[in-house]
Order: sequence, then C-alpha cells, then structure tokens
Amino acid sequence: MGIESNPIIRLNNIVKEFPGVRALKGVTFDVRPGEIHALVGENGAGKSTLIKCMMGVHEPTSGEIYLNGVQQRVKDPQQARELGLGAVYQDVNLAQSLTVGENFFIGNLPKTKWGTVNWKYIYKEAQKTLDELKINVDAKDTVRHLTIGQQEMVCIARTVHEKAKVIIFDEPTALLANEEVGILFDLIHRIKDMGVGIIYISHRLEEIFQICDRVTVLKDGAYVETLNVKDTNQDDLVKLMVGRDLTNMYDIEHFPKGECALKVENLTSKGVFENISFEAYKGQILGMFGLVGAGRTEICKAIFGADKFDSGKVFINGKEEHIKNPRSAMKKGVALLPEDRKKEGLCLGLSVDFNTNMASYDLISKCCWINLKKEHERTRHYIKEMETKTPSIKQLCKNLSGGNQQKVVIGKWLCRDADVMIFDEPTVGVDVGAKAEIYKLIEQLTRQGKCIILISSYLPEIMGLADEMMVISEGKLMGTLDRSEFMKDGKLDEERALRLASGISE
Amino acid sequence: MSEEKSKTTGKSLTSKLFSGVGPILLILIALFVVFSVIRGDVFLSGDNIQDLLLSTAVNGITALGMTCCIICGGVDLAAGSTIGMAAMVVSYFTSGQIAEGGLVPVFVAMLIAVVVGALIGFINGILINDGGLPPFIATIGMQIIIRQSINLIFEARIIAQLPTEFTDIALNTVFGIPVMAFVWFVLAIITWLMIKFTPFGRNIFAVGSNAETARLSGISLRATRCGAWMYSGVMSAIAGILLCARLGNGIPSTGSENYEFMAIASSVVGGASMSGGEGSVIGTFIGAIILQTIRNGGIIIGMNAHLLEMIVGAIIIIAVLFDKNSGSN
Amino acid sequence: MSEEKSKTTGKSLTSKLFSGVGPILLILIALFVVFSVIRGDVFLSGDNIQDLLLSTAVNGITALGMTCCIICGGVDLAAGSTIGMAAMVVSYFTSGQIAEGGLVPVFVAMLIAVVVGALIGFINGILINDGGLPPFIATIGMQIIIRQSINLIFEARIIAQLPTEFTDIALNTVFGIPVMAFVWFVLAIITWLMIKFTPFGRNIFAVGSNAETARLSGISLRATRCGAWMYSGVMSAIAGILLCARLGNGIPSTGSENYEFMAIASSVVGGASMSGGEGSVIGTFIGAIILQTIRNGGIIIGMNAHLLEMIVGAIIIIAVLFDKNSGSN
Amino acid sequence: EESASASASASEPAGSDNQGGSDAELPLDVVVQVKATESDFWQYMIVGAEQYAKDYPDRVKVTIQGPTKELDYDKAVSLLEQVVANKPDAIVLASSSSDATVPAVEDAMDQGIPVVLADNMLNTEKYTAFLATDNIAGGALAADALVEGMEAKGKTSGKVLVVSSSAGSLVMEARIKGFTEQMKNKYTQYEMYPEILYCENDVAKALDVCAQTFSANKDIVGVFGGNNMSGNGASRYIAQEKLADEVTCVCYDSDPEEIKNLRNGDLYAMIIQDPAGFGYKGVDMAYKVVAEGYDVEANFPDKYIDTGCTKITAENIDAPELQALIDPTLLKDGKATREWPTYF
Ligand SMILES: Nc1ncnc2c1ncn2[C@@H]1O[C@H](COP(=O)(O)OP(=O)(O)OP(=O)(O)O)[C@@H](O)[C@H]1O
Ligand SMILES: Nc1ncnc2c1ncn2[C@@H]1O[C@H](COP(=O)(O)OP(=O)(O)OP(=O)(O)O)[C@@H](O)[C@H]1O
Ligand SMILES: [Mg+2]
Ligand SMILES: [Mg+2]
Repeated sequence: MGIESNPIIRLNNIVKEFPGVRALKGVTFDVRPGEIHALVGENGAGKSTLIKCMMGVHEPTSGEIYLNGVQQRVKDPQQARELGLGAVYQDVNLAQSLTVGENFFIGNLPKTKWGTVNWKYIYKEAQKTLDELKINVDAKDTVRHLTIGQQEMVCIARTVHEKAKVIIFDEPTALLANEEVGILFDLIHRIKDMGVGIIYISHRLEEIFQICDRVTVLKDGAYVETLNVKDTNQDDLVKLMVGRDLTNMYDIEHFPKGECALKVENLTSKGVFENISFEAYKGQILGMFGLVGAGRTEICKAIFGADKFDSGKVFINGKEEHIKNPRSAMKKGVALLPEDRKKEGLCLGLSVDFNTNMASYDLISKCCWINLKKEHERTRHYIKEMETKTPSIKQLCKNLSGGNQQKVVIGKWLCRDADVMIFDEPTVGVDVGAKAEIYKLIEQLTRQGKCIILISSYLPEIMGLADEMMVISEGKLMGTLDRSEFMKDGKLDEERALRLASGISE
Repeated sequence: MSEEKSKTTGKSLTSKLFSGVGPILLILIALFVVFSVIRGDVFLSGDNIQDLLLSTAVNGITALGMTCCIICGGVDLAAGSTIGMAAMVVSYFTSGQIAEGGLVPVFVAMLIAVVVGALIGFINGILINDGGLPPFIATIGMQIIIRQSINLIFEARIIAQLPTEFTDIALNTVFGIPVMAFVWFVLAIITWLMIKFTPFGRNIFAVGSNAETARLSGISLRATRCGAWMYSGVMSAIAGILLCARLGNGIPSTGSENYEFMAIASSVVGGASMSGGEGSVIGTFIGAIILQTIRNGGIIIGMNAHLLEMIVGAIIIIAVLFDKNSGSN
Repeated sequence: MSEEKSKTTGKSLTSKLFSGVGPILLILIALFVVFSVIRGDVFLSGDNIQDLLLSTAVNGITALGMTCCIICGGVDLAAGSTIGMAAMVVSYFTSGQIAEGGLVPVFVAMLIAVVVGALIGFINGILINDGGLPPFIATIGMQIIIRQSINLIFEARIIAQLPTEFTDIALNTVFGIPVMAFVWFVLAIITWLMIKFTPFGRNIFAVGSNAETARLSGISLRATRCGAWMYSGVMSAIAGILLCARLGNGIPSTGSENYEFMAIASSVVGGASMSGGEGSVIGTFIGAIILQTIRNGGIIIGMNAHLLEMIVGAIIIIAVLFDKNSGSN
Repeated sequence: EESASASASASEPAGSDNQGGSDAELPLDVVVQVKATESDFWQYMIVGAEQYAKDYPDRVKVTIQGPTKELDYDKAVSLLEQVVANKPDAIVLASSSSDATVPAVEDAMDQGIPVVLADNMLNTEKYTAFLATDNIAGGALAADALVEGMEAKGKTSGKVLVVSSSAGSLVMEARIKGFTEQMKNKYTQYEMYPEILYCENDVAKALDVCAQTFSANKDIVGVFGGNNMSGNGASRYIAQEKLADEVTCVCYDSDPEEIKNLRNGDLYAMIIQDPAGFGYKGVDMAYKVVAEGYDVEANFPDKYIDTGCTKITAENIDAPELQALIDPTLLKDGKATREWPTYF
C-alpha cells in the first residue's frame, strides 16, 4: 500500500463562496495512490462542494489544486476528466433518454474510421465493464427504464471504465442494499489495488472502518482533522463531526401495541407485488426490509393512492377505505415520505417555506385564504426543531445540501399530523447527527400513538428501530419477524432477515 | 420567485411589492426618461398616458392568465383565439344585426362569452392533464380548432351594429382612468391576491415546479391545471370582450396577431420562467407596460414602424437577459 | 424514443426503421385509405402524389431542423422568418430587377442565403446558451427582429425577375420526383445519419435529455446548442430558397404563416418530446406528410376550408394523444 | 413637427373642418396612416402620398404611419389615437376596420383636424372626405372580364373558382360579393364552385389549394383571385401547369408576378385600383381643405370620391400612361410619371 508515497492530488486551502453562503473555508486535503480516503461531515459541511471544486464544476474562490505535485487550474469537467479525475456524484443523474452504453461514452463517443459513432464498440465495451462488475444491466437499455439502484451502479461502472487515477464516490451506498454494497466494496478494493486514489464520502460510518485508510473530517465548511482510520473509532469520529457525543442512536424507546391503524389484505399489482397482507398498529414501528427492486416502494405508493393496484383491500382504523389518490389518503390520515426526494419530495425551485407548507395549505387557510403568519411560524418551528441548516426560510431548496433537503420533506409531512406515516428511506444521505434526530422524531411520533411504517435497505437501521419487520422479496411477503425474533440477547440476527430478503424461504 | 421572496422580509410595502422586479422597473424608467427627453410634451401628456394604459389593457389582461399557465409549467397558445371567440360571442348576442335590440342584454352576453372562455380553458386543462399532451401542443391544436370554429359558426363574417352601451365601455373613464385600464388594474389585483393568498395559487406554483411532488403532496393536478388554464381562458375572454367593445364590431380575426406571444413576452419580461414554478403578477404588469411603452413612445418620436417592432423584439431579449443575469447574482 | 429503441433490436432494416413510429404510420395509412375510398381516382393519381410531396417539402425540411432543436430541449420559433429572410436574400442577389443578370450566380446566392440562415441559428444558439434565455423567448425575439429586418432592408417590397434557372428548380423532377421533394428526402437521410451516427447528433440528445449531465461529461453545451440551432437555421434557409423558387418572386411575407407551428407539429406528431431528449427523423418525416395529406385530400374531396383546418388542429392533438397512450404501454 | 404645436394652439371648435384653416403654417404636417406597412399595396399608397410631398414641398410634410400587419386592428387604433394626440394639421387614413377607429377619428374632427378616409369607409358622419374603389363594382368588373376571357377561349360553360386571401375582411367580402352576384345573375351558364378557397395570404398555399382543386375538378374554366397574393398564386399555377388554353384567370390588384403572367397570357386581366391615388389625392384633399378652405360637400354631396378601377389586359398593359398606375414605385425611382386625376 502506497500510503507513504506522494499524493496524486492535493487541495490546498480551498475556499468557496456562494451568494450568502461560505461553503468552504480553507480546506486542505490530499489523496495518495492506492488509498481510500474518506471525507466525512454533517449535512452541509461542504463535502459535495469540495469535490465539485476538484472536478471543475465550481470554480474555487481561492486555493490551489496540485496534481502529482503540479499546480493545475481545473476549469471544466472535460479537463478534469482529461487529468484523470472521475466522480460518481450524489445528485447528478444520467442522461435519461440515452442508452446505458451511450452514457458510458457521453461527451467522448468513439468513432469509426468514417467519423461516425461506433455503436458496436460502445455496446461491447460498456457490456464488458458491466459484466466485469457483475452488474445485471443491458448496455442497450435506455437509462429511463432502470431503477435508481441500477442507475447508480451504471454511474459507478462508467467511472471505473474511464480508468481514472482518482475516483470520487459521493455517498455511493445510499441507494444500495446490502448485497450490492458488498459488490461495490469488492469493486472498490479492486480499483484501489490498481493504484487508483479513491475519495469516499458516506454518512454510514461503519463503512469507513470497513474499507477506508484515512479519514478527513469537515465541519461547517472548515477543515477539522485528518486521521488514520486504524487510529480512531466511530465515537471519536462522530464527536469530531458533530461536536458532541452520540451514544447508540438506534436506542429508542419502544411502546406497547395500540389499536390496528392500517390493515392491508391481499394487495396485488400484477408483476410488481402480489398478495401482500399485513397489519400496522398505533405506537409501533413496522419495518419493511428488502433488496433494491423488491417492490416496497410500490406497495406503499399503492396504499397511499399514488399508484393503481389490481386487487386487495385497505382498512384504516378498522374501516375499509377506497383510496383513489394521495389527497384522499391524506384525508384519511395517511402520509408518505417518498424515497426520491428530488423528484417526488420537493419542489427544488421553490423556497423552504413553500415546501414545508405545500401539503397542508388547507389546514392554515380559511375560506380559501392562507394565513401567511401561520405559514411562516410553522416553517420556522420545524427548521428549529430539526436544526435544518438554511440561511432563511426563503432559501430555494435546490441550494440546500442533501440532508437538509430531506429534513424539509419530513417537515412537510409533520405539518399534516397524519396517523399513519410511511417513511421510505428517510435517512438516505442524512448525516449521523440528523439521523439520530430523525430517529428521535420517529420515537416521539410513536409516543404520540402514531403508526410508523419504515422502509429501509439499511439493515442496522431497520433492525435497530422496528418493532416488527416485514421482509419483501420480488414483490412477495417472505415473512414477518417480531422484534424478539431478530433481537437475540440484545444482538441482531442479520442472517435470517437477509436470507428472507434474498428470496430463500424458511 | 420575485414575488415569493418578497413577502417575508419586513420591509415597507412598496419595497415588498417591487423587490425582485428591480431590473425591469429600471428598463421601464429608462424608457420613460428617453421618451420624455425627446418628446416629453406629448409623451407625458395626460391624453397619451391614458392612451398608453388603454392600449396596454388587452394584452395586460391576457398576460395575467398567461402568467398563471406559465407558473403552472405551460403556456396558453389558444389565448388569442379565445379572445377572438369571446369577441364574436359577445357580438353575436348583442348585435342588432342578429336580432332587434340584441338577443340578450349586454351583461348576459358578456357572461356567456366568459363561460365560453372558461370552457375552452377547461378543455385545454383536460387535454394537458388527462391527455398528457405538452401544453404547447394541446393549446396550438385548440388555437387552430377555435379559430376555425369562429369561421364556421359565424361564417367568417363581421358582425356589426353592436349596442352603444356596450361599445361605450371602450370610451368611458372612471376616476380619470379608461374603463378598460381600470378593469385591467382590478383583475391584476385579484390575480395577485389569488396567487399570493389562496391555496389554489400556491398549488399552481407547486405543480409548475414539480408535478410529481405536488401529486404526492395531495394536490390535485387535474384541478390545478384545469384551474390555471380556465383562469387564462376567462382572462382572455374578458380581454376579448373589451377588445370587441374597442373595435366596435365582431371581427372574426380578432386576436390573431401574436396576442399569445405578446402575453408570453410580457410574463417572461416580468420574470416568469418558461420552465414553470416562477412568475409574478407585478412583473407581468410592468412587462406589459414596457412592451407598449416602446410602441407608444416610438410612434411619438416618429420612428419607422419596422424599426420600432424590431426594437420591441430586441427589448424582449434584452429584458430577459438582464433579468437572468442580475437575478443570479 | 422511437429511434432510440430501434437501433438495438436485431430485426430487419424495415422493422428497425419503423419501430416506434407504428401509431402514426397507422394514422397515415388510415388517411390514405379514407381519401382513396372517397376520391381515389384523383387522390392516388401520380400527379397528386407529386403535388403532395412537392407541397410537403418546405415544411418537411423546416421540420428536420426543428426536430434537432426539440431534441436539444427547445424550439426554433425563428424558423419561419428565417425562411422569409433566405427567400429575400436569394431573390435580391439573383433578381434581374436589382442588377442585370443578377448580382451573383444563382449558386452563390443560395450559398449566401444558407450562410445567413446559419448565422441566425448561431445567434439563437448564443442567446440560448450564453444568454441563458429560454429557447422559446430567444427565438420569438429573433423572429420579430428578422421579420422586421426583412421589411427594413428590402423595403417590404416584392422582388421579381428571378432567373428561370433558379425558379425552374420548383418545376423539375429527378427520377420522377419533384426536385424539391428530392432535396427533402436527401436532407432527411442526412439528418437521420447525423442524428444517429455522429457524436454531434448524440450530443444533441444528451444535452436535451439532461444538460447538466452532458456538461459534467465534458460535452460543450455551447457547441451543441449553437450546432442544433444553426442546423435549424440552415434547414430553414434551404426551405426558404426552395419556397422562393416555387413562388418565383421574393415575397417579404414568405414563411410568416405559422410555418414554425407546422414544423413543431410535424416533429411532435412524429414522436418528438417537447421536454427534450426525444425525437426521430422518420417520425418527423411521416408527421409532415400526415399534416399535408389531410389538407391535400380534404381539398380534393371538396371540404370546407375552415372545417379542413379544424381537422388539422384536431389531428395534431389526436396523433400526440395516440402516441402518448400507445407509447406508455 | 414644428407646426404640430402651431395647430395645437389653434384649437378650433368642433365641426369647423370645412373652413379655411389658413392659420396653420405651411408646409402642413399631414399624417398618412395605412392599413399595413408590410404590403405592396399599402406601399403604393405611401408612394403616392410621398410623391405629393415631393411635388409640393412647400405645401405639405408627410409622415407615414401604420401597423405592420393588417389584422392588427388593436394596434391600428392605438396608433391613430396617438397620431391624434400629436395634433397634426390633417390625417389621411386607410383603416382596416369600420368601427374601431371611429372614436379617434371623431376626436380628431372635433379638434378641427380634418380626416380624409381612404379605401375603407367608417361608420360615422364625422370625416372630411372618402376616397375609395367601389369594390362591389370592381368585383362585377372582374366577372365581366373573366367571362370575356373565357368566351375568347371558347369556354361557354364550366366551373368558376374564387381564391380569397383570408376570411373576415370587409373589402374581400365586397369584391367576392360583387363578383359572385354578377356571375350568378348575369352569366348563369357558368357554375360557381361551392367552396371559397383561402390562401391565408400565402402564395404557396394558394398554389397548393389550386393544385388540388384543379386535380379534382377537371371542368374548372375560370378563376378569380381576390387580391394580389391569391391572384399571384392562381396565375402562377396556371402558368406552371400550362393551363392557359383551358382556364382563364382574373385577379384584383397587381404585383410583379401577375404582370409577368399577364404578358405571357396566363393571366387574362387584372382589376387594379389606384392606391397611389389614395395617397396622392388624399394628401391633396387634406391640403386643399386646410389651406384653401375647400368645401367637400359642395362638390361631393356624400363626400365620396370614387377613385375607380381599371381593367388591365394584354392590350393595354404597355400603354405608357398606365405604367405608373400598374407599378407606382416607378414614380419613386423617377422611371415613370403620370397624370393625376382631377376629381376636385
Ligand atoms: N449552488 C449553491 N448555491 C448556494 N449555496 C450552496 C450551493 N451549493 C451548495 N450550497 C451550500 O453550501 C453548503 C455545503 O453544501 P454541500 O452540498 O457541499 O454539503 P455536503 O457536505 O455535501 O452535505 P450532504 O451530506 O447533505 O450532501 C451548504 O450550506 C449548501 O446549502
Ligand atoms: N420505471 C420503471 N420501469 C420499469 N420497471 C420499473 C420501473 N420502476 C420500477 N420498476 C420495477 O418495479 C419493481 C420495484 O422497484 P423499486 O426499486 O421501486 O422497489 P423498492 O423495493 O422500493 O426498492 P428500493 O430498495 O430501491 O426502494 C422492480 O422490479 C423494478 O425493476
Ligand atoms: Mg453532499
Ligand atoms: Mg424503493
């Protein structure tokens, strides 16, 4: 391992200012060949901004970038690529209407001797890389038809294919399930062995201890410290990031079962999920676990009236309800926090204020007249409650960091005060501090007697929180485990859940 | 955006109202200064200011509805033909040529025209929401259909002999303001209130910004879209009624010359974003005045008609450029 | 999409070419059947098919450029005025009225007109990319400016006395096909090849699909956008040259009557998506033919002109509805 | 422009339009507003008006005004309102609508600014004089010419087609009415094609609609093009398809294409109006009324001056005295001169 060798890339005293926001306040950071260097920090600490400066997406306000000891000005992404820098961004999608193969070569399409696009080569090469990485995607498929998880894998494969000298991963596991995380880690190790420098950004700290060599901590845009991973531990890291101790965040209070709030009978949507039946109770957290593409999102969307289903019954508070659309679901007291916050959770071009209130204007208006004072009060209340980092309630959501965006979405649904709340991957891209807050919030909601349905692909989270856990595989309910069944002597029995999730019945 | 932002800051009412429309207000002031310096005696005369307001009213009213559609993520390219349809409907029902003394009282005829406008808007909304058509295409299709319906139904003939109580609308003033301009002001205030203080107004922003998010937040896409295009249909119908009073006849081709484009230009010059979720009534109001001021002033200083129209085109581009670039800083 | 998908499947060439355009091909066939049943003797005659192709050519060519702009995420509303400008430029440089025997040889005059078209496209591209203007607004502004430039430069007068070697283009045929239609076919094939097989063509899709991704992948947005609108400018200029040859005179209002809308309608009927990243040359080709077939057949069967145009409007809506709903299954 | 303020100070009482307003300074400030600047026909009227100013620079100074497009009624009204607000010495107006501009015209007359109307009559009594073609008579003349041409070709029966520019235009309606009634009443041996074809003022569309209608109806023997764009397209179609032996074409107004087709025998006749005369005589009238106190009603009780139509065929197309009538722009370049009619 070339830990002691010269860095491939070194950032010196990088400062980046946005109008009204100083996102980076002099960050110094380097990566050596063959090392995996983690970058951690709370939401809005400036991680994404730092790598965007490195990749020529943003121009740093001041500071220098050295590549192999030579100072470089990275003026655009094209140049970054030529310099051997590759990135898998947290928030940049693929070109949706192009094929997977084309996305591999976008901006740099291979040509035949006549100067036309060499399609054969494109598909052959792309497929080769996909196969090597065991990604089960056809290079000729249109990206639009892939799931988010698959798209993410395609993004990674593309960067690997470009044979970059430095590869940046910005929260690559956020949308992946355990199995895929394993594949990804294998992959990262292989790349590392090739002598590539890797920058790894994640809010899942245990991953850092699993694969990283060094870790740099950012806080509020400022550089805090760089440590060797083997010289530190999770608690110390959290303390550096958050500035305070966080004891076991999954350690929330559990409450006794209340009445049945939601009952689903034989819910079926052909080809997506079949014969799903379950009950969820007041004061309880019902976990829904499964691998990516298992169909959990679709089940919940069907219950919420956002998707159509073919047959089955939904009972709310013991009464059968025919829910036609999200509005009628909301009227019956059901809320859904969607998994893709940018596409389904937020109006990115509108303010925090607007987004917080948009699902509940009817609650703060009289005779079609909105009470603006209440609107602002509520927004301020939830910003304070969840410690959302935003310069003002008028800030546009697109200018917030990923984690803070998620907090806005949660705020929106808290405004509605629903009885049954479905959280679909609520902590994706959320920092440890905020995660702990979200868990506390969930705890508080169950204390108030609300019924929570929690979808997560992140096993520690779901096992830590759920009172009961449903495991879904390929649209079928594989089994429901009680907390007592997966918590044996205070330890989690991960194996059983994973076996069910992979479709192996008991 | 402009409007959105303004409302929380604790500044005075004026600064609240005009924050965000700064750049175009500057353009408007610049135009006034230029024309006043060259021919202030005429340009600033009470008569001319009345003329300016009167001749802006039709586009100003159409642009109010257009702004709603743009905020909602689309355009209403049927606005001009709705103007024409409303003009013909109101003429048909009031003309002494069709029936002695008109078929129905003027007021009822106006109501019918407004209902027709709303109906057109409703069809647009359904085509866009339930048919999934891009608003551009749905409303171009409707534009053609409405324009040709006018020709078919009214046999492409001019309807004359409108009652003077109707045509006088275009001549009278209230508080020294032409009635048409007064109606425009009132509708602008109503639209502003609607956009700022009603859930429907907010829903338009939500749907225009991100329809899927809006749907999952319990907002009815159908109600919102139909509402926005119906509002535009109603505004266009009112504009058509007033234009008809001004023209004194029901002319089948009323509203055919770029009325949509001018309404869109007014909205966009006023800060509305063609990608939806952004727009302000005050901006649109100023935008409409800017476009008419160029024409008005240009004629007063004796500019060549073609050159003048060319400048209108250039100002549309410049105003939006200006807005974009001062907005991002 | 239509095109996108087709290329991978290992089917025969025909099925490759036409996969994805199934629904509109059906509409076209239905139209042919209807008109053939009613007046097949006239409608299917060689003369009429020639006429049909000839009269589709101008819109067909304009629509090719328009499709590129739509794929790239915008529209070119200056297309019609570019047609007019090209027609006037080529007339000015060849007319015997301006100079004995024309100022320059016909070929050079055509080249100049094409360069002017490209230049207009370039300005559009710069306004859209560097100015950050929505394509709709940038090209409306340019439309007004170009149209008025024509009036100013050429004094809004018809230019006559064009050389017959030029005007004959519209009368001659190659392989039994009118030259104008032949040019259209050739340009369609060139455009198809460009879109499918050149990096530039693919970049248009990438930019229209997701400009930010394209930029991060190192695609030059400026080059791609300027390229797309320049292509549209060049196509419009060629359309304008041919139209001018057909009209035999340089008429200042050439290309002003909804030429843009028809080009957009052809593209969208052919499956292009107004939100960008989607569109096919074959679809556009068929779309253009559909729209002209209705008019052609409608007049042959003696339909009322207004009713006929109304049906054109309805078909635009229906074709897109049909395409949406069969496409999503 | 200096005189604008001069006449503004001379705020005469209403109805004094016929008295000698000799207090206005010479040259008079006369505004000529046309229906559309973007059209050859209205450019001809402008040429006429400017020619008068060229002939008598000491009498008038002419300013040209008008919307770019004819259908833009709203803009025409605003324009006129502003023109009136500018207080010129006189206005010559070709208005595209009959009522829309009435208030502004009445306003001008009330202020003592004479308004001479051209081409299109307004629904008011308050105007100084009206110079126009009798379009119904012109349409009938077209019918006569068409029949003359058809008979010369030995076509004594068959269908007759009308190509119009666009629906809903008053002058087009009048011409087509004049034409159709003459055909139906006087020449019953011919059959009118039941649908009017519209070309939306687009020559390409005129070509297309002719092509399809002719393919479907082999018995068409005559075509009437209602304005220059429709006539241009119709005659061009006949020229292209070499149908001149079978089909006779007559059209209203002239343009270069029509002249060419007339010479080649593809167009039988043009019915031309005198747009330059509208301009020249309109300004002349304005001058006479303001400066010389000319009394219109004494000479023309209904204040109407028919500027007449002229039938142009291959016989008289080269007559030197008609050259400037056929193409008034020749006046501008000094390539031709003409005698102006002495109506008054
Ligand atoms: N384009 C922008 N305009 C204004 N402010 C911005 C912009 N981009 C980022 N910021 C701000 O810069 C700060 C850093 O954001 P960044 O996205 O880098 O955080 P992050 O560390 O990646 O957070 P997360 O873990 O939530 O993704 C935040 O306060 C954010 O609001
Ligand atoms: N746009 C689409 N087109 C085709 N199939 C789709 C599409 N979206 C989802 N699917 C399919 O629907 C099923 C469920 O997908 P989804 O990823 O939403 O499930 P999930 O259990 O919520 O997974 P995740 O862990 O990502 O939340 C999968 O088989 C997926 O392939
Ligand atoms: Mg980030
Ligand atoms: Mg999911």
